[in-house]
Amino acid sequence: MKRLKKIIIICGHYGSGKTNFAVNLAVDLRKQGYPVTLTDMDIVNPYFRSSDHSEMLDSKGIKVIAPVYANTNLDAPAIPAEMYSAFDRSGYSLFDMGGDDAGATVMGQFFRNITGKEYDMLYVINGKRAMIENVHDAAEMLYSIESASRLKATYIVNNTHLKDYTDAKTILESMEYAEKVSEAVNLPILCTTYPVSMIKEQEISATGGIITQHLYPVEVFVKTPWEVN
Amino acid sequence: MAKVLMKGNEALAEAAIMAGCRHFFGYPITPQTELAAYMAKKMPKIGGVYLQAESEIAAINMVLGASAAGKRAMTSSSSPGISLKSEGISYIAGSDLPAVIVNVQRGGPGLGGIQPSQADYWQATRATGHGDFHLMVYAPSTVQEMTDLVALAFDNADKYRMPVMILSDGMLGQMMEPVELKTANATDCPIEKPWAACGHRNSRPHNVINSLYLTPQALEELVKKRYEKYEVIKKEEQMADEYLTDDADIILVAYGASSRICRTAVNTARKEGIKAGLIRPITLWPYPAKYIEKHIAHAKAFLCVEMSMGQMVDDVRLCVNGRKPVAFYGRTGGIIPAPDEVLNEIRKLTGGVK
Amino acid sequence: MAVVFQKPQALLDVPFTYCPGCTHGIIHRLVAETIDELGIEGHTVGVAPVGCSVMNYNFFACDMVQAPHGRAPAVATGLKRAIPENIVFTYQGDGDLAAIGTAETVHAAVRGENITVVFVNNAIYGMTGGQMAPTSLPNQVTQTTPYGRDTSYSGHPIRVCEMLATLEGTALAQRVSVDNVKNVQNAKKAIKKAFTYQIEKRGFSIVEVLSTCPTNWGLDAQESLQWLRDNMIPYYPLGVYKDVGGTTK
Amino acid sequence: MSTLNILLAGFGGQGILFLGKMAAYAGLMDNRQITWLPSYGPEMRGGTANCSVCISDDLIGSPLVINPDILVAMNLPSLEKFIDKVVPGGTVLVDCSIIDKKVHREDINVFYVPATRLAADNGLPGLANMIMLGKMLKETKFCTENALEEALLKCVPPRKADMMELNRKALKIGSEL
Amino acid sequence: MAKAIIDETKCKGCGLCVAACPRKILVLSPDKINSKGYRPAQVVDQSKCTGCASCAIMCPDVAITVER
Repeated sequence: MKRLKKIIIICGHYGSGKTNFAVNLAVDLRKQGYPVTLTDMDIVNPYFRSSDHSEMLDSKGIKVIAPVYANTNLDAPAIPAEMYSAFDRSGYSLFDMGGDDAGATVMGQFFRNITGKEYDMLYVINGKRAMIENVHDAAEMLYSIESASRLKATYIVNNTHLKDYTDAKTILESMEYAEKVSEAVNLPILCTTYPVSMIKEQEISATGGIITQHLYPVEVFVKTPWEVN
Repeated sequence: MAKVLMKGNEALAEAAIMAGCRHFFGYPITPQTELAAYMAKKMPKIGGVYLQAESEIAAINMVLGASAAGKRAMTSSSSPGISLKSEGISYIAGSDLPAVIVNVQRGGPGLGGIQPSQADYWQATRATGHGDFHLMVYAPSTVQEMTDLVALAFDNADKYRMPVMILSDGMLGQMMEPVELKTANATDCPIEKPWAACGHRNSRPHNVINSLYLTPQALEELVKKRYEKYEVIKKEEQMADEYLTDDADIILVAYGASSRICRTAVNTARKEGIKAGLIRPITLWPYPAKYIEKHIAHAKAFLCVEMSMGQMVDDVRLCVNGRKPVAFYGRTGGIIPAPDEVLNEIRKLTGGVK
Repeated sequence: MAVVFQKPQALLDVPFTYCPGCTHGIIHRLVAETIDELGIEGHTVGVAPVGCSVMNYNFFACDMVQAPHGRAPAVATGLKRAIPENIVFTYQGDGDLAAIGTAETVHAAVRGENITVVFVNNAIYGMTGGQMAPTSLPNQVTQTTPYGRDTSYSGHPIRVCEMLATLEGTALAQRVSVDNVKNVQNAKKAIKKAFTYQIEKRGFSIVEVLSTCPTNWGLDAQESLQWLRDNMIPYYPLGVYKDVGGTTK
Repeated sequence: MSTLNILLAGFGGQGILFLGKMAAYAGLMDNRQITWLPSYGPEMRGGTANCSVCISDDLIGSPLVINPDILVAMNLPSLEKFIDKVVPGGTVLVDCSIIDKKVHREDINVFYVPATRLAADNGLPGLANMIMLGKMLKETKFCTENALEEALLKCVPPRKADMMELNRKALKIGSEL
Repeated sequence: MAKAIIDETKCKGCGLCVAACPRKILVLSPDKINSKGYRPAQVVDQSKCTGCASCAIMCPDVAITVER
C-alpha cells in the first residue's frame, strides 16, 4: 500500500466501516514500529466508536484521544482540549471523524491547526451501504464532508462488506463500484479491504475476476456484543 | 372526631392537608377536579400553596421542585393526565424524591371517557414512566380509606424516598360516604431531609438532586440499590383486606370500586349457599401475594374482577402460578360491573350454571 | 499587588467539560460572580437543564436540581414556592427553553414567577450533535436542515426576549452577548440585575445570552465569535426588551 | 331490611344530587352506614342526572344502585329507564306534573306527586325535590324526622340561611300529601 | 506592574484571550506543550501587562488570574 502522510483523517458515511478501518490502520502502523495516535472525533454516534477499543489499542501502545464523555451515559459532544495535541504528535496521527458531514463539522474548528500541514484524508466507502450504494450519492456525500470539514480527501478506501454475509464475490464485485466512485470524484483508490477472518486472499482470485486494486486484509474489531470471539 | 359526609376527591385533599402537605400543583381534569378545587379553597387559608399549572407536565415538575426542596408535595389527575405526568414521575423516582400522585381513573385509551375505570393498573404497577423503577401504589375502596391511605402514602414516600400513587377511580372520587378525619399533627417536613436542595447556608457541601449517572456501572449500581429497597418494601408493606375467605371455595380478587361490587356479590352468593370470599388488595405494588398464597390450598378457584379488560389478573395468576384456575370478569369503557353479573360468574365457577 | 480577577467562589474547583472556546464557561462565571457579589450562595438553588450544560450541577457551588428537558421553569416554580426565602435560577439552552419547554417558560413568565432564567442561545442543538434549534437562523445549515433552514417549511426562529417582554409578569427581559470584553461586562450587569430583581421580589427575570458552538458550527473559537457577531446579533438585536425599572441597588 | 337502596333520577338542574345528599345526610344522622354516588353525562348542566344513595346497618358493598328499593323519578326518560329495575314491593315516586304516563307494574307502590306544580303554586321555585323528599319520608320512613331536620342544617350552607324556611315548607307540603 | 497568571492545567488553548488582549502580549505557546500535549496560552511580555483583565474576562475556563 502507498505510504501515507503523518496526519491521516478517515471520513465517510456512517456505517461504512470507518472506525474498523481506522483501528486496523492504527494497529498496522504501530506494528511497523511507528508511534501512533488515534483520535476519536465521533461525537455523533453513541455506540460503535474507536474509543470503545481504547483498552486493546492501549495495550498495543497506541495513544487514544476521545471526546470528554465518550463511553459514558451522557451524549454531550464535548471535545477535550487534548485533541489539539493530536496535530503536534510524533509518528502517525489518525483521526476517526464522525460519520457524514455531521461528523466532519467537528473537524472544522481545527482548521487552523491543520493548515500548512500535510495530511491524507481517506474517504471510506461501502458499496453495500444503503444511501451511498449509488455512485452519485457517494460523490455527493464526499462533497458535503469536504465542505463541512474544510479539508480535501486524497484517497478512496473501498471497504465494501455485508457483515456476516460478506464473501469473495462481494469483494470482487465491489471493485467496479469503487472505480466508478473514484472516477466521479477524481481520487485514486488506496485499497480494497477484505475481512481476513472470513475470506482468504486466494478465494478472491479464485472467483475468476480480475483484481485491479490493492487488497488490504482487515480484522473485524467493531462487533456487537454477541459477536465477540 | 365526628363523622362528616365527604366526596372521595375532597376527602383525599383534606387528608393530604392533614398529613402535612402544603404544596399542591394541579391541572383540571374530570373526574378529579374537586380535589384541586378543594385545595385551591383551603391552601391559602393555612399558608399552603395551591398552584394551577399550565399542564400536567408542569404540575408534576413543580412537585419535583417542591419535593427537592424537602417539602411534602402532591399532584392529582385522571388517566390521560397521568400519561403526561409519567415523564416527571420517572425523574422523581430516578432522583429518589418522595411525592404523592393521585390517579382518579377514567375510561381509556385516548380521551376515552369520564366514567370510572380501572384500566390504568398496568401503567401504575408496571410502567408509569421509562426506566427500571417502581411506585408504591395504594388502592382505596372507601372514602374513609382514601383519607387513611393518603397519610400512609406521604409517610412511606418520605421513608423510602420514592413516589407513591393513590390509584383511585371516578366512582370513589365522586361518591360521598361518612368519613372520620383522624387528627394528625404532621408538618410539611416531618422527617429530616439532609439531602434536600434548600440552600446550603454555607454549612454543608452543596446538595445535588439528579438522575444522570455518567457511567453505566454507576447507574446499574444505583438501580440495583433501589431494587434492594423494593425487596424490603415487598416484605414489609403488602396490604390487603379479606372478607369471608377462611372457608371459601371461590375467592374473588378485586380492588377499589370493583371490590365493593364483589362484596355485594359475595353476600348474595353466600345466601345461595355458595362459599364465596373476597381478597381486596390495598397495595397494588407491592402486590399482596402473601394474602393470596394463604388460600391457594383450600380455594377451588379464583375470580378476578376489574373495571378493565383484565390487568390485575396477571398478578393473581403469577401468585397462583397454575395451582388453581384463575378466572376473570371485567367491564370496561367506564362501565361498572353489576353485582348480578359477578354473581353469575361465581355460579359458573361452582358449576351452578352451565 | 492585589488580585483583581480570579475564579469566583460560587464555582467549584472543577474544570469545565465544555469544548475549547465554548462560551458556556464565560456565562457560568458571570452567574457565579453575581452569586458571590450578592452574597447569596448559601441560599441559592440552581436548576440544571438537559443540554450541553446538563452537568452544571457539578460546577456551581450552590445547591442544584437537575430538571427534565424543558421543565426547568416548572421545577424552579416548585422550589421557589416551597422555599420562597431562597434565590432560584434556571440555566437553560435554546432547545430546552424555547422548544420543548416553551409552555413552562411562557407560563412561568405569565405568573410573574419570582425566578431568574439564564437563557443561553447558540442557535443550534449542541448536545445531540448540531440539529436545528428553535432559534436557528433562516438558511442556517444544521444536521436537520441540511439545505438550510427554510422558514416557509421549518418555521421562523423565536425571539424569546421580544415575546416574553409582552407579558405582564416579566420584570426583566434583556438580550446580551459574550462575544467581546465589553459585551461580557454588559452581560454581567444584566445577570446581576436579574438576580437583584428576584431578591426584590419583582417577578420573572430572563437574560438571553447569545453564545457559540465551535464544535457544531465547525469553526474555531475566534471564528465562532465572529459568526455570532455577523449572523446572530443582526437577527437577535442586543438590548433591554422589558425592564420594570427603578432597581434600588 | 338491612340495606335501603335509593335511586333518584331526573334532569340536571332539578336538584337531584342535592336531594340525594339530603337523604344520605339523614341516614348519617341516624347513625347508619351510607353512600352517595352521582352519575351524569359529560355535560355539567341540562343532561340527565341520577344519584344512588344506600342506607344500611352493615358495611355497604356496591354503592351503585341497580335495583332500587325506592325510585324517585322526576322526568320521563328516568322513569322509563329505571321502572323495571325497581325490586318487587318497592316504592316509586313520580313527579306527575312533568310525567303524564302511568306505571303499569302491579307489584310496586307508586305515588304520583305533582311536585313541580306544587312548588310553583306555593312560591317555592326549584324546591320540587324537597316536596318529593317529604313525600318519600312519609311513605317509606327511610329516616327519622329529626334526622331530616339535622340533614337540612348540614346541607343548606349558612350563607343561604334564608332558604332554610323555604326548604322546611317544601318538606312539609310533601309529607302532608 | 500587573500580572496575568495562566493556569496551564485549566487552559484549553482556545485562544480567545490572545485575541482579547489589547496589548497583544498573549500567544498560544509556540514551543511549550503542556502535560496533555497541546499548547496553552502564555504571556510573552509580562512588563507590558496593564492588568486590564480582558484576557480573563474572555477566558471560558476561568484559567486566568490577574494581579495589579
